[in-house]
Amino acid sequence: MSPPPFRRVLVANRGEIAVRIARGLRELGIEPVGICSDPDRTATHTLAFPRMIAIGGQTALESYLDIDKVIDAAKRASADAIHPGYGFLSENPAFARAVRDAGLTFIGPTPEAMEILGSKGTAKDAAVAAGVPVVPGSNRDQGDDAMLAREADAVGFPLLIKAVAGGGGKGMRSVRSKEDFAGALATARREAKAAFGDDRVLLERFVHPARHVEIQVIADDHGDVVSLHERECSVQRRHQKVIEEAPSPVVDASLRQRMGEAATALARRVGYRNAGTVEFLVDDNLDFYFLEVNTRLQVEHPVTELVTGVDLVHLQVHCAAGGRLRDLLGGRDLEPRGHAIEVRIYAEAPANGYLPAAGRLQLVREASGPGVRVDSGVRTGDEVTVFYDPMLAKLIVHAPTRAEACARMAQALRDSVYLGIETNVDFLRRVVDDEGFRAGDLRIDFLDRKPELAAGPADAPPDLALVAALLAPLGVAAAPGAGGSRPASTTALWQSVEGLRLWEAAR
Amino acid sequence: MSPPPFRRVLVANRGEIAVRIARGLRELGIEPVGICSDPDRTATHTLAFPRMIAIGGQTALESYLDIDKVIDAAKRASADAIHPGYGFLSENPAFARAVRDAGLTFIGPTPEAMEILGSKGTAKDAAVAAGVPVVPGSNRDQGDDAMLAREADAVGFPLLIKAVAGGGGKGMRSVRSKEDFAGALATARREAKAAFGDDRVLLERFVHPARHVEIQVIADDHGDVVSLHERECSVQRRHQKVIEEAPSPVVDASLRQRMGEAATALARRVGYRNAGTVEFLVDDNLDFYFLEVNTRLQVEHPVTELVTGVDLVHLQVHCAAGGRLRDLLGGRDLEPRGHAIEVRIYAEAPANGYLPAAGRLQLVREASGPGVRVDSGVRTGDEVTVFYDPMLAKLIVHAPTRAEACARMAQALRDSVYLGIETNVDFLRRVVDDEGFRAGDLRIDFLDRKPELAAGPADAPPDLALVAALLAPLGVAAAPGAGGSRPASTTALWQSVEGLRLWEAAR
Amino acid sequence: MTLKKTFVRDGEPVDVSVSLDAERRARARVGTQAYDVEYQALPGGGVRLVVDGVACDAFLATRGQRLQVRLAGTTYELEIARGRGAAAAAGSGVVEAPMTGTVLDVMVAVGDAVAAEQHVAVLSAMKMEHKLVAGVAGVVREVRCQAGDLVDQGQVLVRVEPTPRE
Amino acid sequence: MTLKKTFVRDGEPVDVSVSLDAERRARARVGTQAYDVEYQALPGGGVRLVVDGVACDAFLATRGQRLQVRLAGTTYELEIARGRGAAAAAGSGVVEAPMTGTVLDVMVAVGDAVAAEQHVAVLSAMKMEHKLVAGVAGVVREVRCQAGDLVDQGQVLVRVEPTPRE
Repeated sequence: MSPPPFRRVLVANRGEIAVRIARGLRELGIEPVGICSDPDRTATHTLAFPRMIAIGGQTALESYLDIDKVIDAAKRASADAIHPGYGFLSENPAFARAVRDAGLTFIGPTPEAMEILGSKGTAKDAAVAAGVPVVPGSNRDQGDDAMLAREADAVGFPLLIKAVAGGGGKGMRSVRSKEDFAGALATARREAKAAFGDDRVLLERFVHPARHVEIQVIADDHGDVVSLHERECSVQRRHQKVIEEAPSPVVDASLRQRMGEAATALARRVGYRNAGTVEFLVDDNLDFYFLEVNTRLQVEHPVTELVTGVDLVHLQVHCAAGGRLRDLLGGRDLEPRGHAIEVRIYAEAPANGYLPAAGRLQLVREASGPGVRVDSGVRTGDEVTVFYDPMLAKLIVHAPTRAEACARMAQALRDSVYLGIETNVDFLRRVVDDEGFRAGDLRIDFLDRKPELAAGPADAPPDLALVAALLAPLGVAAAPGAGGSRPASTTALWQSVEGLRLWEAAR
Repeated sequence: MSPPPFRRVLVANRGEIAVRIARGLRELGIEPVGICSDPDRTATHTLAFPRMIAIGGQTALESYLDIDKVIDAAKRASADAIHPGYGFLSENPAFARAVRDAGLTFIGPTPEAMEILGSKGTAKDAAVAAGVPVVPGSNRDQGDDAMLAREADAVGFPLLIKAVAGGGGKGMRSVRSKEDFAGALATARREAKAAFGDDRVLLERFVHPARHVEIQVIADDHGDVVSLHERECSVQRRHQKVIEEAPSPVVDASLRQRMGEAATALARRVGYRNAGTVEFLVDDNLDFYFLEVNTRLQVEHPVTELVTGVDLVHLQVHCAAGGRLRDLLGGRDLEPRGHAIEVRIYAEAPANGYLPAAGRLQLVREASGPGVRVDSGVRTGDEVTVFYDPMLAKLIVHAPTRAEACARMAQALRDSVYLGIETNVDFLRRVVDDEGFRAGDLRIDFLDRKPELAAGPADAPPDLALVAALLAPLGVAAAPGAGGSRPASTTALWQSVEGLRLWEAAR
Repeated sequence: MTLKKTFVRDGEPVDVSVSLDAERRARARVGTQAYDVEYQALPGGGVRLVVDGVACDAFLATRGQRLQVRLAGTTYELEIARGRGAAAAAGSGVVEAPMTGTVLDVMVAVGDAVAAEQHVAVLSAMKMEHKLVAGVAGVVREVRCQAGDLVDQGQVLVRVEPTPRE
Repeated sequence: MTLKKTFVRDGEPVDVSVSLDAERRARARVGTQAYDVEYQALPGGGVRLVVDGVACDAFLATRGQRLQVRLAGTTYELEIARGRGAAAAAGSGVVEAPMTGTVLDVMVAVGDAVAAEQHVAVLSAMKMEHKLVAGVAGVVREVRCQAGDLVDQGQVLVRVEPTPRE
């Protein structure tokens, strides 16, 4: 094997993606260096690194979003490069520039390309220039709400308000009619300001019904861009993806090629480098419209890895070090093989408007088995705080066919245990078991149209659940270190369950 | 999805393969039923089944090898079919016939094909008739040792003595010269008798140096046979595979096609059904010679699954239920993609002639991560007994290239913890890190020629290992159920480490 | 040894008792139903239950004042009866912070009449806005927060006195 | 609090002490070397050690009379010094059953002279035959088994009195 492209790389992130990138770096012979905020000092991701830099701070703004602290950590660790992961500073051109100015390599696109694509307005202009179809709309926000209201009339209702700097559904609002516009605009601006420090928005025709289909691209520093095909991400709640899959149930070879060509044309147009994702809406005529570009590794990148056989983190690192795609991928068959599905396991209450949950994970047991991958950022005993995104782990399956992948996912969700706080695990299983989902009949309003999936069944707990509640603490006896033997008395075990007195000895 | 091909299937096995088959069945909507011997009543595989039949007995002969008990269990469970796994009764035609006679489906080949292929003599005849090249040798043992000694002279030394009913290296001996023949023959007969109840042997020219390369085939009940390509299994100790991979570092598309055609021709010749493996020796001219057919799922089947994208257990079940390969695999690209490596984690002492070890697994932590699969049959606290095979788990990796797969495997082995008994984990890592292994320069005497890999370094434990021995029991505090907090006193924890008093409080 | 507990199910108290009467065997009673259960501790916590020869795995945790039981791949929340006639007080007029966050806005003042499900405050947490509603129709009697306050999960923000039902 | 233990390394006793002098920090001494170590319990057992800013994970178990420590992906067997001058008795004349199994053959009788590494018995276990050898050259003083015996792991099968070294 060729020598490692870097000696030491700082991973400027937390949670599952920090763990996943650390693994990828170690496999390349590169020493990964991690960072952590104060609440994260013993977080699960810290265990993935042989070297951690505690950067302090509680909130994201005080820690993972603090450019100076991150650059300083990289210098203290003598890192050669920084991998930003997703979220946090990953799409911040000022950060990419600061990394470059510090003499380090940013594992991602150039700040120039990020600037063009990071603003939805200039991104759309670039798409038009590259001949990529776009959604009609208005993308000139000068902070004048009255002017925007007039533009809204021109675009027509229903429409979407989106944060210019946005992503992940933050600062995004759909508006059904003119009366709701002003209120929705104010909320969107407030959320955008809080999340991105930039309250500018754009307006877009609400293409409906539509699917969210995106193309993964990878570009080297020598002008070569390769499409790694589509992911279908139509199952969304609150404008955030919950379930992603590859290939899309509706994308055939011809559409795959056209969308891939559009995505790579746009990437070439802006001089894109490294991994990126071009998002499209696909309507029921299978016409596609450019949405935006995510200039980073996506949460959902594993489904692409599983069906194409590439390792995106490895590719990112090699490309950042000047590697050529024709050496890295030359001669490889990259056509999608089999079917992969990812679900995002969140600490949240689907029945309560997907309200995020916080608290202590008292018991975590991950699914496993052939074709099952868990990219996890938590373990038993972890405290889920309000400071960061409530995603706990990603559960990903790969199987020969979509039907088998659905069955495998349903089984893996049954096998998954995340207790102590509310999670969406059972909700995800209801979705995966849903007839419409099994049929691949997906649109971005899929979950809105099936509120019963979030609500869940009103079934009272069966008798056995009540019996289990009394017997389950006996299982603590089998914990590692306890010797696996049955306890002489179960009293202590019962009392150990978080201070609740559950039983009384019979007289 | 079509209705499940069976309602309930008995898995007549234990350990990792019982777990793996149970998962595959559940994904097909089939209820798996397990069996267990007396020492296995709380074994890890029992947890993979919603329904267990305790069949009693201690030794394999009294339990998993007892045809009547297994058939009886299947009837008690109202199973429709039996999956035999590997080992035990899987290649026993009398068992396959008994299953059929009981009105159940045997998930595997017909007893007739098993009989032809199960005896190395008739298997070789069938290979010759199918136009498949074979190793020169003598395959007519009537129990007359003196006659065999004369045949040995005719075959020439070095030669191999193999149990006619054999497999897995049991009852196999290599003989370098005439003087050693009688002793080796007696040992081989004794082992063959003990392992298979049949002490007949055959003699074969010792093709040397050679690689062990095998072809996975799958056949339906309608005459269709498909090759799923080769696995390279040259890294062997005591004639048993330790590391397997796909594709083979030396098999190119042309050789792959010729070996695949030879394997499927033989399968067709004997009316083969279901999954099977045709083993070949490949010499340094890349000529190949038929060795034997394994009429069952192989231990090493996962590497084929990872590079071809099929699920062999699913295919076995569908084929046993009369499914057609053209429906199951039609139109699918089955060419090997990426590279997969499997290592077998054994309870054994490589430095001591790979002597099997028994005892309690005090701590098990499995490797995980993208491209890492663990097919495991053990967990923390399990007792590894002398009654069964000492394989604990299989660690399998899949990566875009062989070099990346090696790096991933080395990392995964570092991450694997199996403590309390001696295992081959560090030995496997030394092999995977070996220059010759990395170069793919493999022959079946690979390990014999590198005894330093089994011996291991003579390094004394570094200072930090001694410090770790004093500090590691503090980790017990983080066990689930213990609340994850630091204990007020570490005394109890130290004393809990298996009764050893490790420390004294300072005066 | 017998374990006993009273749960609340569908608003009714249910008495559950489990007698551990032999090696890994238990006799369970739920209301008037009786079950023979075998049980086995699972590695890493939890218990395997076998009823009529069929096994399923159960895991337990607490969530606030309730229990979470994951049984055969589904999680149930169990309410524990507290004292006599425990199952009361649903549809409360107390508006609590569902999670730690910052109050963005309070839309009501003391004395205001509110309808059930009416928005009374907006909380910002985890970078999203969450609208908090009154659980019952009634009159606002207390407002314990103002915009900008950082509030803890479970902290009472607004108290509504329910309109008496006719 | 100070943890202390004497190990045997390369035949020499090594004193190890670890003083837990602050929150998750320890001062370790191995022979004459001193180390500052941070430590953190790992989920599921084991401990993470940080020395000079670099972390590695360690896991501990016992194997017979020894300790197994897995450190940074390599397992070491540690010998614990027992009493004064503990490190003795290597290359023993005691032939023990390395695992539970059946004795197939005993090739020596009391009074036989044997060379080091000479086969003295054959054990069948896990369906394989294992040849047992004398650890030292000497004279057989005891044979405690015969063909057909089921023997336990660690059971003494043959005792050889070593030839005194010149």
